[in-house]
Amino acid sequence: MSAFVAVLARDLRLGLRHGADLAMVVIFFVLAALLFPFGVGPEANLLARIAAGVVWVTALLAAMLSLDRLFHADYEDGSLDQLALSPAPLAVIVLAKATAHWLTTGLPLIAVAPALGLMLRLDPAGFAPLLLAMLVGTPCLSLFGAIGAALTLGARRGGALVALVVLPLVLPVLIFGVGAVEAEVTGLGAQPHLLVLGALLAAALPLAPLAAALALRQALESA
Amino acid sequence: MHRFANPARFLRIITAILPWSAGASAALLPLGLYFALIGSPPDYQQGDSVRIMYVHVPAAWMALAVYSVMAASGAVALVWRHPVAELVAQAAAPIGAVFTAMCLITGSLWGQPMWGTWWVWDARLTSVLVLLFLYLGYIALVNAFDDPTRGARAGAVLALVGLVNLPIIKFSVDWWNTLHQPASVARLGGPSIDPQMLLPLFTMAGGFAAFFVTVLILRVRAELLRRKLRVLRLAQAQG
Amino acid sequence: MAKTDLDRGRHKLNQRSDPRQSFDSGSFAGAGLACVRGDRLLFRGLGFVVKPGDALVLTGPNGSGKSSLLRLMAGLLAPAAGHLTWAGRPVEANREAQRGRVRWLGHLDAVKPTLTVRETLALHGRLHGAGADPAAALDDALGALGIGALADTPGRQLSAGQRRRVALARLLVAPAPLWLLDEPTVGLDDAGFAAFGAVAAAHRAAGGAIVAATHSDLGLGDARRLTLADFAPSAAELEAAA
Amino acid sequence: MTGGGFWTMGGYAAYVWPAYAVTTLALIALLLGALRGLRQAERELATLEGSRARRRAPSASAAGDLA
Repeated sequence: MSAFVAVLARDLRLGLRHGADLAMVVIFFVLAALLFPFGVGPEANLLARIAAGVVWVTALLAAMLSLDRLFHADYEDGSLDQLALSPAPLAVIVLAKATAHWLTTGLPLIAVAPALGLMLRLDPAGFAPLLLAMLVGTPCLSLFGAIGAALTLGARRGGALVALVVLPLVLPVLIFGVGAVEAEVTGLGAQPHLLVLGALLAAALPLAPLAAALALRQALESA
Repeated sequence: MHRFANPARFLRIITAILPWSAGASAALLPLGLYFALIGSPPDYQQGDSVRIMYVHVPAAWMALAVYSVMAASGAVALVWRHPVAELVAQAAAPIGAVFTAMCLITGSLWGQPMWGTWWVWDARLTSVLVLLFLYLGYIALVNAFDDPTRGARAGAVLALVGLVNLPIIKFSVDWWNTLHQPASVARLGGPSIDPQMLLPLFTMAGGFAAFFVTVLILRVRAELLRRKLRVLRLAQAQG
Repeated sequence: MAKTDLDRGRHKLNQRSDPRQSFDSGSFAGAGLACVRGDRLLFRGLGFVVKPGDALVLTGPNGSGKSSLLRLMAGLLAPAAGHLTWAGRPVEANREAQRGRVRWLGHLDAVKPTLTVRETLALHGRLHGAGADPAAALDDALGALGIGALADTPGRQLSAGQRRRVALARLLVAPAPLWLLDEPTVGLDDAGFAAFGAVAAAHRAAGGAIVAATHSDLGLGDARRLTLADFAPSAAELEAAA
Repeated sequence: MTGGGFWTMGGYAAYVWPAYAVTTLALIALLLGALRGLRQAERELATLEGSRARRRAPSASAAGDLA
């Protein structure tokens, strides 16, 4: 437990001291989402229909963009060796780092999502389910992202490779995240979708750190 | 071949299987083609276009089966650290990707006359499309490292994660599809498969499976030789 | 300045190395070890024993597997054959306990540009459960390496030698019986070298053991040597393995 | 066979034949690719072992020593 807190605190501190990196992810998110009105036209009905999807897809891409940071710097400067040699299980350390990743990228994305919803003319009924779904869904992105980031450590083409490996795996998050908003707007209720997202998170919370820890050990073996 | 695993026995086994699998594919594939194109009647609704099913459906089966083989080999590789298992997964992936692409292309060729469009976001086509990306991600990952053993081991983890995720992806795509079902599209399949259709279907599937085993053995043998080459070259450089 | 820091640190270290602080550890041994990197067999049939108070220096040409052997001892790399034991028991039996007994100094310093020296070392202390007074242990460690004045300096402002001293200070923040050091004195000036000699001697006096890979003399006095070239496979063996 | 016979595939020739062509070509490409990879590896191995045999031949005693 103390190892979890120690690593979490350190990664948060590191994240905040590299504030420009964090801002970049959020700016990318906003910019990418606001390209859509230029791409499909500013017609309110059309934008309202695609708003939830646009927010989710761009959030997904922004999260992929930030995954590079998750283990790479620690791998390059030898910190990962030190972390892997601490008595705490590596999966706990992975969980701490994924949590820090979510707090420094997932949470800021959720914070600006309502503004994007407004600009994309999202139905007022859709805001609450969008935020709830992101609150449950974006941690899944950080967790699956941790697996992808660990697997691609030391690879020749890191960035695009992480996205290629992780995006197919997080498709369910996208489907149920958008589904929650659509269901609420059409009067069906977002609850079933949110429950599925919750189940996904509940499964990923213990399993993804184990898989990522396995991948990290492999990366350290060939370091 | 290192990590003190001796591939000799494995090599003996696959060399013994090879003539049988090659013979089975040489017999079953032409027979399947005959049943599919000549020996079976056209469907009363779909006419002769139903013949596309005899390659489309077995290709879909193979797409899934090969991924399961990959994930199983990945599990063996991780649990027993057996390098031959990594190698099997690595050799199977491109074959699986080809079957998956084959399934998508033939599906599209079937969809045009049946649905009037080349692509439908139908649940089955869509999940096969995602499967293709799982294959492509795996292949890209395995080939992204300078050290080939690192790539193979990373691939083993990814194949396993993908296998656990596959039912969830399938489930979510099905759910998504029921929400977005385009009303104009006529549904295919269902319980209307005539027993006369099963013969070409199963013959072709058997032929595909035998063919997969044959190509897999050839590829595994080539990969074993390549590893031996690398070790010999290193030995020469050191000696 | 550095001199007084050094003296103060030494003094503290001597205080700390009373019998209460000494390690009642068993010996660390390996037998029949083999290591494969990529497709390459680096060494095989390698054995060693490190008793409390021992220093073992790994020597050998570049690429002979010194760093790999250290990583293998640390548990970062699994041996292709053979096994490691601690006090006669295989280390795989309890990996977490083994990680608690080992302090690692790789060829990378693991110093973050934006974290201060104190923050860097404090994390290490918390991960390894530093003793009753972590702050004092940290100050002692900094003093012992003569970098007490740099405690609140961020990593990016440190010179290569100063970063190395921080990495060495990590060994002292949370004491453990076995030090695994990869080229520990690279980049150190004379004062740094002397500081390393002092902390290494204190560690051994307290019953700790050191295994170090190096090309240069570490000033470890009566250290035993392990020459990796002795365990390199012959060309014929490599070919047979293919 | 309905109506137009074998080659016209009852009017679906434009879909059925490409489907089978794609399948056949893909299978052939897989087989040829695998065979070519195997041949190439075998050839390189043969070259390597040939060059080693030539290097060893003059010093038979050394070879015996290693064996």
